[in-house]
Amino acid sequence: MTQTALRATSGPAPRHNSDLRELYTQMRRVRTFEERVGELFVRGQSAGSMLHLSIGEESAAVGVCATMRQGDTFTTHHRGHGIFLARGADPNRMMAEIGGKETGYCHGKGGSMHIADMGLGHLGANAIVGGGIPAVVGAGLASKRAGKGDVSVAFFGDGAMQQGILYESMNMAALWDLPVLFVCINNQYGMGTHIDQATKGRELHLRARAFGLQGETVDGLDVTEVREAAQEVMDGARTGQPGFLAVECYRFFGHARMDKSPYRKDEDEALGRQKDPVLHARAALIESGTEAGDLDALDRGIEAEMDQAIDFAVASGEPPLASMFRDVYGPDEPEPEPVRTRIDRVLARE
Amino acid sequence: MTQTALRATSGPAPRHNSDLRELYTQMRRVRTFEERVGELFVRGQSAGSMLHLSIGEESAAVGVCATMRQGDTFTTHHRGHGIFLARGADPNRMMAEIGGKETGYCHGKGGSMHIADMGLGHLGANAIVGGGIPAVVGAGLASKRAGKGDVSVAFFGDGAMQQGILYESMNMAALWDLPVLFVCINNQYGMGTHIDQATKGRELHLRARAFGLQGETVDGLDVTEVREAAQEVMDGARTGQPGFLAVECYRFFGHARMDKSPYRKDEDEALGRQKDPVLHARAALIESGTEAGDLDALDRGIEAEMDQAIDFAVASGEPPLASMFRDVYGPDEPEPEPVRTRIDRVLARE
Amino acid sequence: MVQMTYRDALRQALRDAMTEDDRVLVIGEEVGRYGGAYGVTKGLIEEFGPDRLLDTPISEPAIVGAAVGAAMAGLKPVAELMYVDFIGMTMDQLGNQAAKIRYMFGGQIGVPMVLRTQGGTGRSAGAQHSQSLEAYVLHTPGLRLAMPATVADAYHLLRGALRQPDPVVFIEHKALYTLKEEVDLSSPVPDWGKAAIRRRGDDLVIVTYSRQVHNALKAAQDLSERGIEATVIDLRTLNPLDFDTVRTEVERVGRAMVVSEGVMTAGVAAELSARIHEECFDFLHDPVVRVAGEDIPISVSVALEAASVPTPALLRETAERLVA
Amino acid sequence: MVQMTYRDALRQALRDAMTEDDRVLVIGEEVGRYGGAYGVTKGLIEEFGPDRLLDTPISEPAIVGAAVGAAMAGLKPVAELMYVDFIGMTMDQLGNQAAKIRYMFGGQIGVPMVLRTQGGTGRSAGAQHSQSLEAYVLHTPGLRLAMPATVADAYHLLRGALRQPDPVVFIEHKALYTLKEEVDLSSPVPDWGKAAIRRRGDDLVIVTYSRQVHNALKAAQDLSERGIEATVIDLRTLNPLDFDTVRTEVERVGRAMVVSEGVMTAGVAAELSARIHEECFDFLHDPVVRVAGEDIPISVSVALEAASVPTPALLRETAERLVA
Ligand SMILES: Cc1ncc(C[n+]2csc(CCOP(=O)(O)OP(=O)(O)O)c2C)c(N)n1
Ligand SMILES: Cc1ncc(C[n+]2csc(CCOP(=O)(O)OP(=O)(O)O)c2C)c(N)n1
Ligand SMILES: [Mg+2]
Ligand SMILES: [Mg+2]
Repeated sequence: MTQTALRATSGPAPRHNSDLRELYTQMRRVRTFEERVGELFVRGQSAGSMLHLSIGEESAAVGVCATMRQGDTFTTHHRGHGIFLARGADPNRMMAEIGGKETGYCHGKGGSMHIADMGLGHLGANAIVGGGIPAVVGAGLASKRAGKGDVSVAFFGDGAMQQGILYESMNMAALWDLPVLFVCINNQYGMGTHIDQATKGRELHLRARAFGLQGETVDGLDVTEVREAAQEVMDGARTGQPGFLAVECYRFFGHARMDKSPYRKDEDEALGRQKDPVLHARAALIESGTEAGDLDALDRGIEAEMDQAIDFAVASGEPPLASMFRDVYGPDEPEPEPVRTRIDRVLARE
Repeated sequence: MTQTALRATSGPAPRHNSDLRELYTQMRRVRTFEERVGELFVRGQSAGSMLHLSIGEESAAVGVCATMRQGDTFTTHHRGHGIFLARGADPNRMMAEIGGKETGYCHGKGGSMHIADMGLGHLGANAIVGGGIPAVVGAGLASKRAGKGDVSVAFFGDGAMQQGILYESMNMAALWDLPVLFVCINNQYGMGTHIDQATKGRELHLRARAFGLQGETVDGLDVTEVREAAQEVMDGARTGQPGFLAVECYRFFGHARMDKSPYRKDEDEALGRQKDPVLHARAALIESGTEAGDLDALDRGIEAEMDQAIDFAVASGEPPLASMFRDVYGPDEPEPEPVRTRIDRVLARE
Repeated sequence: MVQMTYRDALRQALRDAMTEDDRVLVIGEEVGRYGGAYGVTKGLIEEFGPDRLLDTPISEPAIVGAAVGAAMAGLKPVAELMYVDFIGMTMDQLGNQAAKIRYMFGGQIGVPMVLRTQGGTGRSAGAQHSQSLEAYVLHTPGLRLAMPATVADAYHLLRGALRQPDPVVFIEHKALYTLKEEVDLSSPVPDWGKAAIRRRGDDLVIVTYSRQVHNALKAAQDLSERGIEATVIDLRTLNPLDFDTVRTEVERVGRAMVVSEGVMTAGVAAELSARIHEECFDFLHDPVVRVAGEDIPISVSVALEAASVPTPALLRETAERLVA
Repeated sequence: MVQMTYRDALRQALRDAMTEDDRVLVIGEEVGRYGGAYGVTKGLIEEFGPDRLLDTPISEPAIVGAAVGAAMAGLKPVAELMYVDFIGMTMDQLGNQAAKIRYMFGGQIGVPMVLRTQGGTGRSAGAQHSQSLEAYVLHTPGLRLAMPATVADAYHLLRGALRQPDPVVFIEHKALYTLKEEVDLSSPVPDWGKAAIRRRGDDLVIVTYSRQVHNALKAAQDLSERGIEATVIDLRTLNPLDFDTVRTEVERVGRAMVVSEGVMTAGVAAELSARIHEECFDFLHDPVVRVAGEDIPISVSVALEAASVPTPALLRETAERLVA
């Protein structure tokens, strides 16, 4: 199932049922993963006070990733679980990494905000708003040279639209005709700040166009629409016309685990949560003939998958203390000297 | 004469002759200052290997400054002599500062790229491309609070259109409805790089508009047109609608003193230099009845003024060595301890 | 005397400064409606309104740059950087602008702004949210640097920072916000620029600041039970640096250990160690020992994070061996 | 043996690396058509074309960020920062990304990029174009740091930097570009990570790097005429730091002076001084003396600029007094 996204090609998006079902499945996996991840905390197994759920944004992750193919690379922001999953990540290793465990993608050093997998082209999540964006310019340079049509995609939030480095990166991508795609997942909030309180020019794609990119905005309610819009800019990017896509959605929950969103009204939140891409896809499936029971079974399978991921993470051990000095530098380089060793030397006088 | 800019109010720009004559005068002063400043080098009196002449860009400095009034503040880039002069600077103290002399605006510490005068609202030139831009957001905040309608203007080159901090600053100015104006003096080059080699979206004002500013571009050949365009965005800024103005001109000479512009063709350079705002204004004056001899006399007066500035700078002394430790911190703070004093203490053991 | 947290003392300092001087304004991400990522500014927007507490876009370079311009234009901005880890985005505005404007412009004007931020480990926030980067600031002439360890200092140093004519980087420690102490905010504490001797002993001097003051005091307590008495100096401000207090104590005692949570190499501990050796050489029985953060990034793993910075146990052991 | 300038040696290193490995590409402002602000890359675009020498927009943060991405994607980028003074704009991409990626991602991938830049005084280029900011880099685990003093090292260290698995900040000195020396580029120099003893004497050890190596050698010459013989150690790379060579020499001689053009407080000289004191304490007759840049910004005035950093005369005097 996780291989689907990788197999997706760049042809037009068929709108038939089995296709939507696949998109639904991926979105449901993201949703369930995110619902489950909190349990790590409950069980005292999560490292990291910072856990950012992408519930409500599943169509962005799944819709865009459905247009990606093997060889493509990407970076994400701090709210990147869904993107990584949609791109084929192993929930076990993700959950373990979020728990700061040895079996995680980064051996427990990175955590939720610094997860990466070179095998899947994931050049890394980032805890710096906007921090992962320019890397796709460099990856795009490499792709362009290789000439295989691989695209590098930067995923980020509306908050990164306020970071100068995005505009520097878009300018470079446009100037050099790079196979690069900038995807803004506009969930309306940067922490407690609504986008209207952070930006005046609300048509974000116009900014990209002013820099010479192909820029579009799409509503995130319907994942097939997201995929279609993504396909358009992705096709451009594959042929050296860099693109920008803003996906309009809503952050269902607080910014991070402890945030109960006191800065927004319950009514507004309820309204926002009506834009639910998972339920929307489910309804569409049912409308076009899928049995609800069939989908229930699918959902339960996914729940089992994610429960197992939790168990895997919980059963995994902490990284050994000695691993602390590993991987600061390349594998053949000496490790940094521990402070204790240095103290020993100072005190070892006779 | 230098007070004119300060007296200029924000009314509509009259197009009659005496008005153009004043604009011409200011432009000629800038031109002559810049032509003369090189002499400091010849006479071995210039500190700073970095001297950036604004010849060809006089209409931007003079046209925009003509819409500024007392109380307004501004920052400039490294090519800011003309702007500062047009705003009322004393050529003597400017020349002395460029020479690194004690009598200069900054007592010889700043030099050409770090000249400032709080009395004239000049919050400083900057040797960091884009470095002075965000300061106008803060100054604009202060103006908005004071409620006197003062505007803060950031002057910068086309190169700064590639710096992210510009977009962050424009976003803030728009968001907070600040009395701020961003003026891009587009002389087509950033060092040896033509703007077409640095940016794809060439309609720079569209970028500003995408951030919610009033954005315009004006040709820099005719200073009255520049002033009119500036007046429009300036009027907006005075009432809390931040603006952006790109002035299209041509950098007549190399980037800095040693640069002979081998990266551009002689023909192109000749063509570029045809866009000469000073000659254009002169021709317009003559056409509308001014005697050439009259203008010659005016020009000679200006030459004398600038010669005197050179003499002033040459006659001025170097700052005293002890001034080195002054003004790192506020006037009542102890000066940093010289390295020699610290060495003395280390070596003064018995 | 009141019981108060470090967080509340910081808020009180802002409140008092804003009440006394309406040029003081707070500008940063989430400082208004949200009340600050660590809750320091909570409630202030209700008291002072959105014109005094400016919620900004997520634009660190421009936040610092705007504060520079505001300070030059006569306001007293308290800019907030949510994590000191983001200082790298702002080092140009801080180091090339704020720090140098007075000097480059020949003393015409200063930049009286405060950059409040917080750093350090303790919440397993990972490599980009757990650093102690004060050495970058200390190495930049023109920037003052304050790092409060106590609740009283949270209040008084922030008030002091707001009285400075020059830019002050004010670094809180994320693990101290909930620290509660009895304080009398009106009672005198050491002046701005003066170190505090938090404990006095004759066997060694521990020189430190910020959270490590507490680690040092814990270690000193344990040492005392083993018959070793340590002096603990809390530097409070690193620029200005009150080296006179350090010198006097080290010359009196003859042994010193310097402690910093920042990574060891080329960090604050290096400066302190160099300076003590240079100036107190003839009084030292033993070399000054540096205890500091490991020369590695911080892991999100709870275990690795904790082991990456000095612990009270490490301080105690090291002190014991030094004195032995 | 050829006569060659530092500038030409750097260009030769780039040329040879680009010829050997077509993944090497140069990316930065004015590196192509213009040939580099200091002429280092002149002519390379004719040899290797605009796809190997990328003239970038004036976007330092994104230049470094793009190099990070390019390195992760399998290229070997040599990014250029025209002045080290601009490093403040890039410290996030350098310190939070390039330096930490290997670690945060559990060793999955490294960032084998080189950031070439230049620093120092000597052209009265003012406060924002004359700094020596290597201490920021040295204090950032994960970043390697090389600072060549000689023509041979300009070549060999740059070749070495390009062989590293990790990001290397490579800082040239603007006053050295025209330095001409006889060199045999094929002949062995000390390995990457090894210091060079440029001169040997028994009275004191001067530990330094970059341009101050030449000042130290000048001072040593004068000292020799006065009967004082100095060892001069050129560190060549600061990370890795070859402290073994320093230790051996200091223990042999018993006196040391450390010299850096960067500002003194919390600078490279502090690290060297702390380390020598710590590890060679019992061998030292006198405290290690730090000679470094003043704790002030650099003026554009020729006279003030020159007086802001260590001169050969200051080194000589200080050494004489130390040995006396
Ligand atoms: C450079 C930087 N500034 C501030 C923060 C603190 N911060 C973390 S997430 C966040 C909001 C980001 O909003 P957005 O980009 O819209 O992403 P979302 O959280 O909505 O997915 C902020 C301000 C940060 N991590 N990095
Ligand atoms: C941050 C930064 N990057 C690079 C430079 C080097 N530099 C100085 S001027 C310049 C070109 C600037 O072009 P532009 O902004 O168009 O101004 P102009 O020189 O044309 O007036 C460059 C790259 C610098 N001073 N600051
Ligand atoms: Mg958001
Ligand atoms: Mg230009």
